[in-house]
Amino acid sequence: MSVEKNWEPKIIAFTCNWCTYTGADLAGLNRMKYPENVHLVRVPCSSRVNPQFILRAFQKGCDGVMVCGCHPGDCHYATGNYFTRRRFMLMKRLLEYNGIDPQRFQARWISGSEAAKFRDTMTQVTAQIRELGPNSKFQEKWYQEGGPENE
Amino acid sequence: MHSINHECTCSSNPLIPHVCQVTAIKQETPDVQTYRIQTLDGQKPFSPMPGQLAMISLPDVGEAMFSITAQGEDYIESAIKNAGQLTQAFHEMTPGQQIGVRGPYGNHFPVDDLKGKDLLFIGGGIGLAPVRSLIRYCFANREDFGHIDILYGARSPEDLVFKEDLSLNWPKEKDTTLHVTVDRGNETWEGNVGFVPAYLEELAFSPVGRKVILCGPPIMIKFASQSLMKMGFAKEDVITTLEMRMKCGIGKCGRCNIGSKYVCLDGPVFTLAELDELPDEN
Amino acid sequence: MNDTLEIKREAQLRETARRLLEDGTVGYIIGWGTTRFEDKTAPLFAAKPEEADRLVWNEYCINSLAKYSLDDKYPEKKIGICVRGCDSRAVNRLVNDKQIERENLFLIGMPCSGKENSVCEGCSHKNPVVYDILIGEPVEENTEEKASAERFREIEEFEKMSPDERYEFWAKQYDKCIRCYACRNICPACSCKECYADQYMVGWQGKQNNRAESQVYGLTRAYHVGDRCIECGECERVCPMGLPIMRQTKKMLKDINDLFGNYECGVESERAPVLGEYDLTDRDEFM
Amino acid sequence: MQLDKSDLQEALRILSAEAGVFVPSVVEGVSRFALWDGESSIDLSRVNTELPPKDILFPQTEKMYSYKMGKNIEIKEIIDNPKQVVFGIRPCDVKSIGCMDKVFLEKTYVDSFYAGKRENLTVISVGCTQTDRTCFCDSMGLSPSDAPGADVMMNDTGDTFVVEAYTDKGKQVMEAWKPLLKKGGKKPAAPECTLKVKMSPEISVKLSKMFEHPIWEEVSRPCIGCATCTYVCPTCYCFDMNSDNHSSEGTKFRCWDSCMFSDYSRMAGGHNPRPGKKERVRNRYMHKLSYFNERYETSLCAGCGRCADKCPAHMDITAFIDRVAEEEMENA
Repeated sequence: MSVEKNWEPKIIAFTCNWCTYTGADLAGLNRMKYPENVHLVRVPCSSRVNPQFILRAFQKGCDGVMVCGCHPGDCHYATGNYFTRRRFMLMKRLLEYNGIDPQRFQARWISGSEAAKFRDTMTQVTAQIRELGPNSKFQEKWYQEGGPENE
Repeated sequence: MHSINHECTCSSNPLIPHVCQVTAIKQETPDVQTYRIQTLDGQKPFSPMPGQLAMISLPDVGEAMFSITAQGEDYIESAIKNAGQLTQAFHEMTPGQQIGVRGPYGNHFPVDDLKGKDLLFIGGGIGLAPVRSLIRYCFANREDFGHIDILYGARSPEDLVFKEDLSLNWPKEKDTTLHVTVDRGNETWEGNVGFVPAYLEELAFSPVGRKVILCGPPIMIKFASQSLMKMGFAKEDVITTLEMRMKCGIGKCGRCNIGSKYVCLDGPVFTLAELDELPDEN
Repeated sequence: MNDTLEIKREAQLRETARRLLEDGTVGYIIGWGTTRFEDKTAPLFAAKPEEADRLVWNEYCINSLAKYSLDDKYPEKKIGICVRGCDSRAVNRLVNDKQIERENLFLIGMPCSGKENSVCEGCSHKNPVVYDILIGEPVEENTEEKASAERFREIEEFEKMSPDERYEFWAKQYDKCIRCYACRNICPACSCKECYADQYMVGWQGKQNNRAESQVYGLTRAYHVGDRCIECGECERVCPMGLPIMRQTKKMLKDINDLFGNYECGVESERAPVLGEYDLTDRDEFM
Repeated sequence: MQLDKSDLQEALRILSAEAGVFVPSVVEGVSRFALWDGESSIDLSRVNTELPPKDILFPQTEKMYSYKMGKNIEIKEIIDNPKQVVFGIRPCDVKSIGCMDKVFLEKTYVDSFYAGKRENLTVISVGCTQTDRTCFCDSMGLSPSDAPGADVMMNDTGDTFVVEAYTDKGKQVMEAWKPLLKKGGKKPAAPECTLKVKMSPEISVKLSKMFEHPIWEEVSRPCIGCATCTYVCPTCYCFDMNSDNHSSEGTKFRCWDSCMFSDYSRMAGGHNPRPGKKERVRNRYMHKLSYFNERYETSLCAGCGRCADKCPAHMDITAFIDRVAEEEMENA
């Protein structure tokens, strides 16, 4: 697939309410800038993220997907992100096994005070995805054929 | 089973809905609304016979079969209970909303067989909706029919549908008696309290020269039928409507069959005698 | 396969089954029976002592039987089930997943030296891992070397391909999928009362059959059962389109073994699935 | 008339100038009818393809109309009825098309999507020279070497096909093939199915009285509730209608559905008239062997044997028919 002229990567980041989302908030308060390609979806805990969300996101036109939560040990619900860690270690490998580029799916720990880390991570991931170009793997035909610009 | 009304104003493809609009919405009960449906140029979408059905859709949400509860010169009406994703979306509509409509589908009440007879309508809950079209038909052709009794029950006074008809319009009609009952009353309720089958036996209608039109939840139909049999009604004289999951509405997609009959095409109106011929599956 | 030994085992099975039905130990026995075709057997439900003689035991006794116990969760009497190694692991799977009560089952252990099924090649448990009565003598297990060499051989091969090759391979496979859900319905790890894939109104899964939807279905299923897969190979056997479904679940198992230590499902009677627990010392590869 | 086998490619090439030609072939290891590209091999070695040809007329997913939501709803019908030819279809599958014709073209409503495709389809049947062990079409009243519903009937005599046109569409094909056809040729004797099933009109009537019979409990027990039998069946036509929604616009499609699925007959509110496998297996077998006969005066089973071949639990409709036949003798 040739890269369209005005293509911009579309990235979804599932962010935990207590850490990463707060971190994003702090980044905002501090007037830090991060790429508008990243769309945040706030979840109560990173372990709320059903691995199917990732599949569905790729299917529905995302070029990259992230799951972000508290650092292990800091989970608001004590143990949630330990499950997250296991879950997405396996999910990441399964996706790669099915041909997805490792950089298209990433998990990161970003705490509520790490506004700079939030900004840097999002900037870095966006740059990586931009480098990779549009994703068509797992994507619905409708998006492959141009999506909303179909008409 | 009765003849089928073919009149259809949609495109020649029976599976493609015709875009119509909802021109008025009336809140019947907390979870039932009646929608007045007209074509975009203010016409009647089609002229159904009493008891026929319409497929109504919001294309992005879904499509389902509903009974047509009334019709006028330039409109049809359908009363819909909020029970699932699609009906929830209907309940969020405001007048002017466009919807997809196709129909009319199914057979209809055998109006010719009912002429000259006394009629007993039995409805439970939203089950008054399909018979309402026939009740209105009878009042419009009042001379053709004998005495009319309407026995209607709902869970509570708030759940009674078509309140205006029940309290104002229908009691005024000639030779008509209304019997309304609720499962649970409240402080202001002065009418009967009790289930429909029990009230039916209490009222002790004579089967002579009388036809019954029965519609409601399956459990009510079951017990009301038993009561009617006890009272001496013949199965040929009790008419009811069935409900099955439907998708196409035109007897193709398969799922609404009971034995070799399709409810969407050969039904939904059956006499108890006709149902006896079919496998017991609904 | 030692034929005389297996013929003897069949006779013993029938005798035991008759006795169990006669003395009322079990209400009925789920085993294998004949069909019109010599090389096919079908699940048989024997309820009367005289039906015990219809049970067969041969290299075509291929269907997994444990999941039929889900049809009768509250039986009046125990359900007798013939279990090979894989079936016994399926029973453990269902018990572990709180789908059935072990007390409701009477397990008739059938040592199995392999069936007309390629998955039997690297079998690691030819003898049932749990049973109430064992029919005949245990058979010799595959050596650990053979079983473990066989277990992930295909996966390792496949991993050597490039990402695009792998994607193309799977895309072509999912193009074939007709979404009959046979893989799901036969699987002892697929025991949800209502599968997400049947909840079309919720929007997890579209009902249209196309590559993207089938990919989502295939991966979701693989992931959902991956840490609970007992490697019986039934999904692959029943697939009418011949998709190599095990290659997805086995990938999960391989990674689990690499990351969290030796792991085989359904071998122990009580073991939480890997994704249902955690360890503070798990590798932390996400930064 | 006769067509040399060596001229078959040329014959198909002539047809493919005007229409998409579907031939039995093996695609990614699955035997099915696929669009012929002029070169790919035509696999007539199998008696029946694994997947039935029904998707040519009734695709597994078929777009019906597109819509745009908003203040005004726009609905646009999607019409896709290319000229098509299916070559090498066996008599049982031709009969199956006949069954679908009855469903989609008769009884009050004509299904436009099907009708459009059907009108543009030419059916060229090739009779069987051998039968599979699961074949039982001659027990269902068909002949392995003759398909009365085909447009063109061809039979293999070794080096040539004996060709006969049955309809006007068929005559057009013969006309196009004129340069290749030779006079003469004798139709070979029909092979006989080895599997004999005790099917008869009486079975259908008998079944209609067996709705409450304990047999259903027993025959349904091995069923795992998947859709394999219905999706490999050439006559199963049940479908679902759903939308593929992208925010405010999308397409409404219909897709194969299976009476074996739990959500098939479940109503809003959760009530299901066919809640378990007993009811679902009963509905399927009854539909095939009794209900359909009652409604359309022919059986909905053509005897292709695909379901018996592919069932994961090795359930077998032929064994069921024979069971019912026996049941009859016991009760007599």
